Order: sequence, then structure tokens, then C-alpha cells
Amino acid sequence: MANTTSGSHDHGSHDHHIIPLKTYLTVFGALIFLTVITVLAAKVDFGAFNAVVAFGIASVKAGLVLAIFMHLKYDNMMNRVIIGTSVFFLLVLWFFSILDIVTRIGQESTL
Amino acid sequence: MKLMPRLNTGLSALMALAMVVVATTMATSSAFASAFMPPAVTATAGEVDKIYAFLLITSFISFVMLIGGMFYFVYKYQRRSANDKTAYISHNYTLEFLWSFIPFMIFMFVFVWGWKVYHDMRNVPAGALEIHVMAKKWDWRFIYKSGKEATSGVDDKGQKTPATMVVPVGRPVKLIMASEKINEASTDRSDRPVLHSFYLPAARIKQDIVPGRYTTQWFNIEKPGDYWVFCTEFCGGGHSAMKAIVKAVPEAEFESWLASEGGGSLSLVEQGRNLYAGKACIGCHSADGSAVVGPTFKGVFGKSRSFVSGKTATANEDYLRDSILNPNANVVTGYPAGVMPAYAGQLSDDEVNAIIEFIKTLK
Amino acid sequence: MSTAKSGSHHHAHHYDSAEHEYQSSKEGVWLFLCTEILMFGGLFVAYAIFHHLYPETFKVGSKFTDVRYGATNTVVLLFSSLTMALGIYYCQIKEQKKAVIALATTIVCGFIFMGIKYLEYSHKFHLGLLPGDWYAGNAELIAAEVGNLTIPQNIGLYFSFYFMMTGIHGIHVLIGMALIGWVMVRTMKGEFGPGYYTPVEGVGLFWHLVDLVWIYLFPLLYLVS
Amino acid sequence: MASTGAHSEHNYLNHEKGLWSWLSTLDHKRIGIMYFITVAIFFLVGGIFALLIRTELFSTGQTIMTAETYSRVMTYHGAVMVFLVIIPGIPAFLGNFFLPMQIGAKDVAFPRLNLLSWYCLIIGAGVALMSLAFGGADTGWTFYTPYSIKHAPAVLCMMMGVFIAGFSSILTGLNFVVTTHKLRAPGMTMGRIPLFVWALYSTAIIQVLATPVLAITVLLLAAENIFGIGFFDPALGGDPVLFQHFFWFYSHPAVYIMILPAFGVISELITTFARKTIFGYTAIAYSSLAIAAVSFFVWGHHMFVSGQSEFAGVVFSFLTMLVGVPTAIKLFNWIATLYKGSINLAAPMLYALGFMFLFTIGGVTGIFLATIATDVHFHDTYFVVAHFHYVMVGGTLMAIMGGIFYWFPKMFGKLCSDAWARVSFVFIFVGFNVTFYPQFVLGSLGMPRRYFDYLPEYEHLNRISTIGAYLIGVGFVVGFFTVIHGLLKGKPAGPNPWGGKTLEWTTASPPPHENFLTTPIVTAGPYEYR
Ligand code: HEA
Ligand code: HEA
Ligand code: HEC
Ligand code: CUA
Ligand SMILES: [Cu+2]
Repeated sequence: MANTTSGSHDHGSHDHHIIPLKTYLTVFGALIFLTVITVLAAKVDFGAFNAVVAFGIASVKAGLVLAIFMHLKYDNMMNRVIIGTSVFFLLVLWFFSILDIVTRIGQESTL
Repeated sequence: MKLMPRLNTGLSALMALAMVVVATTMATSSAFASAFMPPAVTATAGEVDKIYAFLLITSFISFVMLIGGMFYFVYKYQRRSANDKTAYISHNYTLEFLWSFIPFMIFMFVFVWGWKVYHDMRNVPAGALEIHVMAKKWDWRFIYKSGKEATSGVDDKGQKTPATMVVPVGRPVKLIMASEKINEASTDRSDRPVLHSFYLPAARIKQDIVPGRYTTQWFNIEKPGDYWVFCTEFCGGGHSAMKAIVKAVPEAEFESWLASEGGGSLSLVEQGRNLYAGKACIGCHSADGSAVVGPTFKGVFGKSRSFVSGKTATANEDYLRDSILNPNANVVTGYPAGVMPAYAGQLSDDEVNAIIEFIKTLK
Repeated sequence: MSTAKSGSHHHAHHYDSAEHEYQSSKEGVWLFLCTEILMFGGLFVAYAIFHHLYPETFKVGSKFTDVRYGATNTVVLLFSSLTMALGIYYCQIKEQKKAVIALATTIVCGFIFMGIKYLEYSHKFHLGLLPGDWYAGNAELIAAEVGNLTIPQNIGLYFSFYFMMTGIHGIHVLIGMALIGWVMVRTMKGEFGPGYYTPVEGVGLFWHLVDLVWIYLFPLLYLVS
Repeated sequence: MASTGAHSEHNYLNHEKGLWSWLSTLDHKRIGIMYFITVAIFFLVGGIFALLIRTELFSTGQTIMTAETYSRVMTYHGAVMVFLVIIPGIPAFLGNFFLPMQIGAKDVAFPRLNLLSWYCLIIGAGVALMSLAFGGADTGWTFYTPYSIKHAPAVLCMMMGVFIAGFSSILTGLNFVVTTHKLRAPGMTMGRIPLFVWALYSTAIIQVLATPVLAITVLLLAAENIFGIGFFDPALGGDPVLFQHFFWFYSHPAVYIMILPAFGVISELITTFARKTIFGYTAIAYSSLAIAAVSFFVWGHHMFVSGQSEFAGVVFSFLTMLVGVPTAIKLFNWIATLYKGSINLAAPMLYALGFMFLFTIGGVTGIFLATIATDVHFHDTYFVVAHFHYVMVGGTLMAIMGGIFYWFPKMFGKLCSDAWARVSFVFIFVGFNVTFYPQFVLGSLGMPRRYFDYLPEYEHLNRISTIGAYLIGVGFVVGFFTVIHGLLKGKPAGPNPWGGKTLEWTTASPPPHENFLTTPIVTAGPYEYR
């Protein structure tokens, strides 16, 4: 199956989506921009929302990396499901552990 | 292969026999639920035994239906010839629904019932007699409000006699439990306090004892007698030797026992008052409601506290203990952080208990 | 080094086609990333819980981290992610030389990142800011650094998180660098091209994940309030 | 596509020769056999520890060892059986061998990872057992803090061993997920894969999702031991109950890693030996997935009295009840499959019936424990010990034995003595009940577990239990020699001695190097007995 013409491979396969260079550069610019925002936002006090803001921005950045750098936007459903599942089960671990800890304080019944 | 037919009959008979044995023991034991359980000496224990009996009976019925069915089919549909034809039955939605839904309903029923009984198990009735339980590798100590302490001893033959907690019959008893080091002075890591668990089978109660905080449970024994206490959280070589006895006696007898030898020492509250002065708490905390450097102790117990961090908590024993040992974890609103010294390592567990008992009296 | 090889690859006997192998391998890598997320996630969950229990400790602890270092490292890693993505891109469009340059840049970024980490670590060691029980903060040096602060009793906990999280992350960076080195050599040998670049893609996914983790670590450790 | 070949033909066993050809093999079948041998050896080790436990408990007081030794024996028994025997047991051994064959694939998706996972197990086991040289770990298999924070090299070795062995499990799981997704033969839709594959697939999902959390947990625990990081150490402001959350987040799903593949084996055995299509294919397949998912929400049932909040306890009790339902569905479906079948009571089928008998008891007693009020009494007593041996030994181990005797002809091209296999069953089945049934009674009466010594009133039941353990031992020795005898002297089996319908029976026994001479094309479901 050694092909002399580049870019072609076995029958039955699809050409992989190639993300244009410009998109990569734009996304990189956006990531740097968001990093600056994160640092600046940390200087402002949003009260209880500090963590939400920091985490929100981080998640936008993560989303960009996943979608473009990691090609998830053009990938098949299964790989998205896989990542989604891992995050979901992480939340399960967090949710039940914290559930115990915040409802534990009272020595008497918490119900 | 000649063996086969005989073996088949033999094996079916064997499994059927095993089933009859299992089934009869299950059936008899559900009839006399207490036959498999230690005598039940509290009302809660009676409730637990009822759930247990219910579970035994339902399990017994499910088991007979399922495994009885299995035997019947195995017997009825044995392979007759090398090319038997069988029915092609792929599913039956009605049946499938039934055998999902009925177990589900049973499970929900026992869940709710279990929850209800558990709720009673965890809710201490008002006016319970409070006893401090101190667990260490591998022994128990029980300390009463009067300052009386019950510990293990050694009999004439040099055998260890377990620590005995004397309690009055018919009165709720609340245990406030903590884990302590083998000896206060030791800095050896392996002497650290570890998990233990206070298990009183006759009352069907059990609660782990977690280093660094208090855990509680309660019981109300209705029948005089001696009942075993086991440690049920693995704590090392002496785990199985970590036993104690709860001795339930009539109220009058209890009072006279409490007043007898050992009763002369200071009560916990008095010890606490002395520490309050002796450990300089008095410098920053008043007992009469006035605010000094720190908040007053008057009325603090049971109150809701709010902290600089925005969190809130109810001031129970656990909270007080934390506030004494590690005061900066939660700083009370309106008071400076980092002023109160951390008393971790400065006060023994007994001393902390005593101070808390003292604070609790400042209503 | 024959360019004739580029883009051709014999898929393993149990696959139907190179594309089949490519898709399967990629799914394998994603599953692996899923396990990585759950592993790091355990630390994040612990962080969330202890931050909830001891907010003061984390607030004070984060004063010892230098946002300038953290931000620089964030930019370095983001840039390395870009070059990694470009490495794959150039393989896809058969620009082997550029691919090698992109990969080499990525490795250099890895070195810069680790270099800055080294500076941060050695500074912390110097102040005695060690994890947990080993904490041996030097009061004078600390005062010189952050002024007069009441240091919470269990400040060691913050440094436990700091070192566990950045340490495990750092190990991943090192592993990632080694892997990129490996695909870079293979790219130089001309083994990859539009028809076959699965290892580059897989290693790239891993590297991006390492970047992803850092995207969260940065606010958690450097910007907590 | 069926090729009836005599044993002497070219097959995976004689494809290459020499020890090194095994140790470096990428053939899933050979790796499966290597797991077989490894797991069998670890089982003997764990079993010997079990007999030491039972011998010590034969009478009150010190019988053959000190309390300190007992703690270690108990720990190694639990840890070896769980991490080295029963978790790799079915997936990595029978699964490795038969998953690719049942879906008509030539191999698993990543053969190199597959081999690596075997080495992870071996290295992990080596590191874990090295702890014996440092005096042995005595924490129980659950490593509860703060007891396990003791700066002891033995404990550290054990943790690192578990950490490494964990990767073996992750890699196997990862491999199986991709294999099932990507390598099915033409026509083998997800709705047509055998139930054993469904079971392994569900298991693999748990392995991938849960094991990393175990990895980070033992890593943190090791760091706690070395640096005192203060996550789990109350002396440093940590929370020992949090450790339990992290541990059981893995270890509860892990019990379904142990049982789901066994369910899969049972589905295969029942259909083949009743010669009947499975009743409720869809229900059994999806209940495996349901169990896998729900298993992540119930871990707190191990912690009802741990000092976890009462609210959390109740929530966990509720969620635990939910796993009972899909399990009940499976049992009822199997029994329904027997209806109007043509039942052949060969040894594998006996093991399957034994499984249903014992697992039902184990399962319903699980409900006793899930009910929060009764668990307060039963927690950490022999009732729990009896429960989990009924599900793990009565369940999984029975399925492994059944699976071995069922697939033995396929793996080695020879027949084992069915009569002797039945004899081993009788000993194991009887011995098992004699050992563990009394333990339910002991637990109800209040005898705590991990006890080196007990009150005199528990003695006679303990004696019965010990005698039973030796009977099980006899059963396994008989089983062991039956397998050896079959290997050496067994008659040629032919491709399909039992009349199975799944794809592995369509190829030669033992299978050729790449499983099938031509790739099978699938046109119907797995159990088409018409
Ligand atoms: C193969 C492993 C396996 C399996 C499958 C199970 C299955 C179950 N387990 Fe078990 N369990 C363990 C292995 C396993 N367990 C281990 C190893 C421990 C101890 C760990 C340690 O501490 O060392 C343990 C401990 C354990 C506990 C903690 C006890 C304690 O320490 O206090 C609990 C509590 O809820 C529990 C519950 C259950 C339940 C509800 C199921 C359910 O999945 C069972 C569902 C099945 C059925 C219910 C039977 C079929 C249904 C019917 C026939 C319908 C009709 C039934 C009724 C009406 C009752 N298990
Ligand atoms: C797969 C898991 C598994 C298996 C198969 C077993 C099998 C057995 N277990 Fe195990 N057990 C556990 C998992 C398992 N166990 C776990 C997780 C614990 C908890 C540990 C803890 O608390 O931390 C436990 C704890 C445990 C206890 C409680 C200890 C205590 O709490 O103090 C007891 C006591 O009776 C026991 C007994 C047995 C017996 C008699 C068997 C028998 O079925 C074993 C039968 C096998 C054999 C007897 C081997 C046959 C081999 C020979 C006879 C040797 C012949 C030699 C040659 C041929 C060379 N086990
Ligand atoms: C140097 C002053 C000082 C001393 C000495 C001191 N405390 Fe405090 N304490 C404070 C301050 C200030 C606060 C409030 C800020 C905080 O919560 O940390 C406080 C808070 C507390 C609280 C929480 C009270 C509430 O209202 O919620 C308790 C309980 C407590 N102290 C107990 C003690 C005990 C017991 C001692 C002696 C063994 C002691 N303190 C000694 C200053 C002191
Ligand atoms: Cu104390 Cu076990
Ligand atoms: Cu469980």
C-alpha cells in the first residue's frame, strides 16, 4: 500500500479535516487574551464569585484547546463522549464527598 | 461418561438438600428473629430486629422462587437426546417488568423503613446521661460528668478485666467519643490516635471513633445485665482484645455506684472551671456575657456562629473542641484572627473535655 | 532518510486499513486522557474540599506563589500547545521540515517551563516552604517576602497541594517532552506524512492535556483569594 | 469458515516456540494463558493465607500465630485475592482470550499494551509482595488512615504495588473498550455481540473510570506516609473519612469489576448447556451497563458508621438499593432461559447453577447491608465477611471455574475429565456453604471481623467454618489436578464439543494464530438455537 502520490491512503478512509493555520493562530491569540483577563480579574474582588470567574475563564480556555488544538470539534462523537464521561464522574466524586462534609458538621441529626 | 446419569441425580439431590437446609434455617430464624441475633435490650434493637426479620422472610421467599424454579427447570427439562430442540423464547415484557418492579418496590420499602429506624438511632433524646468514651490502642476509658472514671484493671490472676461502663436501666445514655494516643507524651508516629469503633451488639448500635473530632451515639437499655462492647474498626494487633462491658443496673444502684469510691475527685465541670482560670482562657473569655478580647463563653453552646470566611456553624462539642485546638481555622466575626493561641498539644484530651463540659454549663 | 517513505505505513494485521488503525489508536489515546483527567481530578477534588475547610490557609499560601512566574509559564505552555498543533498540521500538509521545527520549539518550551519551575521550587525550598509535616518556614525570610502575615497553623497543607499538583504535572511535562522527542526523531526520518501521522497526533493530544491541566492549576495555585 | 483441524495442526500454541516467545508474545490468546497461570498461582498463595486464617480461628486464643502475624495474614489474603486474583481473573484471562474471538477479531486493539499490562501486574505483585521482606503490611486491604500512616516501608511497598497493578487493570480496560468499538467483524453489530462481551465491555468502562482514582489515592497515601501532606492525617488537619470516600469511589465499582464478567460467563454457560436462546438479551446487556453506571453512586454504603454525615448515609442507602434491581433482572432472566431448555448438567453448567444458588444468597444479604439501620449492626462483623465471600467466591470464583472447564477444550484442544470436574464442584460447593453460612450467624451474633481471637460462645461455629475451608481446599486441589490431567492426557476436543453458538466455536481448537482462517461474517444474534 505504499503510495507514491502523497495524501492518499487505503480505500474506505476519509480525508482528515485539516484545520487552517489561521484558525490555530487566532485560537492562540484568544488563549493569551484570556490569560491576561484571568490575571486582571484576580485583582478585582467579585466576592463569592471570584472562584466562579476564574474557573469560568479557565473552562473557556480548556474548551478552545479541546475543540481546536485537540481537533475535537471535527472528531467523532465517541471521543467527545469519552471526555464528557470523565468530567462527569469526576463531578460525582466531588459531589458526594463534599455532600458528606458539608452536612456533617452537626453532631446531632442533620435531617 | 457412564457416571453421568447417576451423578446427575446425586448432584441434583445434593443441591436440593443444601437448599432445604438453607431455607429451613432462614425460615426458622425469621420466625425467631432473635435466634440469630444477640438478645435485644433496647427498643431500637427491637426495631432493627423487625427489619431483619422482614428481610429474612422476603429473601427467603425470593430465594425459594428463584432457586426453587431453577431446580424445577433443571429437573423437568433435562437433556433427553443429543439433538433436542428447544423453544425459541426471546423475551416477555410483562414478566420482565414484574421482576424488575416488584424487587424495586421491596427495596424502596426497606430503604424507607431502615431510614426511619436509623433516624431514631441517631437522634439523642433530651436529657440523656452523657458519658465520655476515650478509645486508644487497645483499651477503653469511660468518664462521667462527676469526674468518675471507669478503666480496665487486672484481677488477682493477672488477667486483664475489661473497663466496665455502669449505666442506669431505662434512662437514655449519650456517648461522646474520642480517640486518644497510647500515652499523652509520646511523639512516636505509631502511637498516634487511630480509628476505633464502639459496638454494643445488644443494642444493635455501632459508631466509629474518629481521631480529631467527636462522634456520638446513644442507647437506652431496658434490661439489667452485662453486655459486651467490641472494637469494630481494625486498629492493630490488640484489636480483638479491645473489649469492654456495659453494665446496666437499676437507677438507685447506679446513683450509689457513682457516689462510691472515685466519686470524691472533682467533677468534670469543676475541673473545667479550674482549667478556665489556670490555662488563661479567662484572660480573653468571660463567663458572664461581657466581650473581652474574645467572645464570651456564656450561652455560646448550641448557638449558631458565623465566621469571617462567611461560613456558619452550630457551636456543638465538636466545634468547641476545634475552636480550642485550632482557633484560626474559623475566626468568629467581629474578633481578630491569630490572637488566640492554638492549644493543640497544650491541653490533653481530658482537659479539653472538661473545659467543654464547663462551657456547656454557662447557659 | 527517505522521503518516499513518508505517508506510507503498514497497518497492523488486525486492522482493515490504515484509517481504521488511526481511528482506533486515537480513541485509545482519548480513553487514556480520560484516565489522566480522573487521576488529576482526584487532586482537584481534594483541593476543592480543603479549600472549603480552610479558606485562610489557601489565601495565605497563595501569597507565596509569584503570579509573574505562573503567568509566564502559562503563556509558555499555551505557545507550546500551538507549536504542537502546528507540528501535526505540517505533517498533515507534508511540510516535514516545518513540522520538525514546530516539534523542536515545543520541546524548548518544555525546557523553559521546567526551568521556571526549578526557580520557583528552589526559592520555596530556600524559605523552608515544604509540604505538610516538612514545612519549616523561616520566619525572617518569610516576613521579608510577604510582610507581616499571620501564618495559619496548617499552612503546610497548601504546600502539600502545591507540590503534589505541580510535581505530578511536572512529571507529565517531562514524559511529554520525551515523547515529543521520539516523534520528532521519527519525523526527521521521514516516517510521517499526510497518510500516517498517528503517533504525532497521539503525543499531541497528551501534550495538550498537560496544558489543559495547567490552565486550571494556574488560577488554583497562583490566584486564589 | 469453520475449519475442523486436528490438534497437531498449526495453532497459536505451536506458532512459536520457547519461553521467550511467550514472554514477548503479542497474541491475545497467549497473553490470556499467561494471565491464567499467574492468577492461578496468586490464587494458591491467597488460598494458603485463607487456610492460615481459618486454622488460627479454629479455637479461641492463640492457635498457630500471634495477633500481629494474624493481622498480616488477613491483609495479604484480602489484598492478594482482590488485586491479584479476582480483578484480573476473568477479564484479563478469559476475556483476553475470548473477547476478540467472540467478536470475530484477530486480536485486541493494542497488543503491545496488552502485554505491558501483564508486566504491570507482575511488577505490581512483585513490589507488593516485597513488603513481606520488611515485616509485612498489617493495614487490611482497605488501608484505612490514620492507621496506615506509619512510615513503614512494608506499607509503602504494598501501596506502590497496588498502584502499579492498577495500571494493568486500566490498560486491559482501555484495550477492551476500543476492541469492542472498533474490531467487530462485519455484521457483528452491538446488538449481536455475545453477553460475555457486553459484560466485559461494561467492566472495562468501570476499569477506565475508577482505577485512576485508586491510583491517585494510593499515591496521596504514600505521600502522606513520606511527607505528611496532611490530607488524610487528622493530626495535621486532614480528614480520615475523606480517605474512605476516595478509596471506596474505586473499590465499590471494583466489586462490580469482579462480578460483571462473571455474569457474562454465566450467560454463555446457561445458553450453551440449556441449548436455548437467552431470555431477554437486551435486558441482560443493558443491565450490565446500568450496574456499571450506578456502581459509581453507592460507595458510601461502606461508611454508614464511619462518621460520614447521616444525610450522606441515607442518600447512599437509597442509591445502593437501585443496584439490586438490574442484578435481580439478570438472575430472573437466566432462570427463565432454563425454561423449556435441554439442560445438560456437565461440570461447567453445575458451576453456573452453583453460581446462581450462592450469588443469590450473597446478593440478598447485600440488601441487609444496604439497609442503613441493619448495617449499623452488621458492619464490620462476620456477616459482611460472609456476604462478600458469597458474592466473590460463590459468585466470581464459581464463574471462573465454570469458564475454565467450558473453554478448556477451546484453549487447549483437549477435553478435561468431566466427572472429576464435577467432583471438584461438589467439594467446593459443600465446603463453601459449610465455611461461610455459619459466618452469617456469627456476624448476626455480633462477632467482629479482623478478630484474631473471639469469645468462647463463638467457638463451635468457627470450628465448622474451618472444617469447611479445608473442604474447599480439597475441591480446588481436585480441580487443579483435573486441569493438569486434561492438559497432559486429555482426548482431542474437536472445534465445538459443547454445541456452543458463539464465534469462538466456529474455529479450530486450539485456534490458529490469527483466530480465524477467514474473517467471519455475522448475520444473526449470538444464541440462535432454533
Ligand atoms: C463481587 C463482589 C460484590 C458484589 C457483587 C456485591 C454486591 C452487593 N453488595 Fe457488597 N461487598 C463486597 C463485594 C460485593 N458486593 C465486598 C468485598 C464488601 C466488603 C469490603 C470490605 O469492607 O472489606 C462488600 C460490602 C458491602 C456493604 C458494606 C457492608 C459494611 O461494611 O458495613 C454493603 C452495604 O450496603 C454491600 C451491599 C451490596 C449490595 C446491595 C449488592 C448488590 O449488588 C446485590 C444485588 C443482588 C441481589 C439483591 C440478589 C438478586 C435479587 C433478587 C433475587 C431479588 C429479590 C431480592 C430481595 C427482595 C432482597 N456490600
Ligand atoms: C476473591 C476474593 C477472595 C477469595 C477467593 C477468598 C477465599 C477465602 N477466604 Fe477470604 N477474604 C477476602 C477475599 C477473598 N477470600 C477479602 C477481601 C477479605 C477481607 C480482608 C480484610 O479484612 O482486609 C477476606 C477475609 C477473610 C476472612 C476474615 C478474616 C478476618 O476478618 O479476620 C476469612 C475468615 O474465614 C476468610 C476466609 C476465606 C476462605 C476460607 C476462603 C476459601 O474460599 C479459599 C479457598 C482456597 C484454597 C483453600 C486454596 C486451595 C489451595 C490449596 C489447598 C493449597 C494446595 C497447595 C498446592 C496444590 C501447592 N477470608
Ligand atoms: C489571647 C487571647 C485568648 C486566649 C488566651 C484564649 N482565647 Fe479563645 N478566643 C480568642 C479570640 C480573639 C477568639 C475569637 C476569634 C477566633 O475565633 O479565633 C477566641 C475564640 C474562642 C472560641 C470560639 C468562641 C465562639 O464564640 O465561637 C472558643 C471556644 C475559645 N476561644 C476557647 C478558649 C479556651 C478554652 C481558652 C483557654 C484554654 C482560650 N480560648 C484562650 C482569644 C483568646
Ligand atoms: Cu480499637 Cu479496633
Ligand atoms: Cu460496595
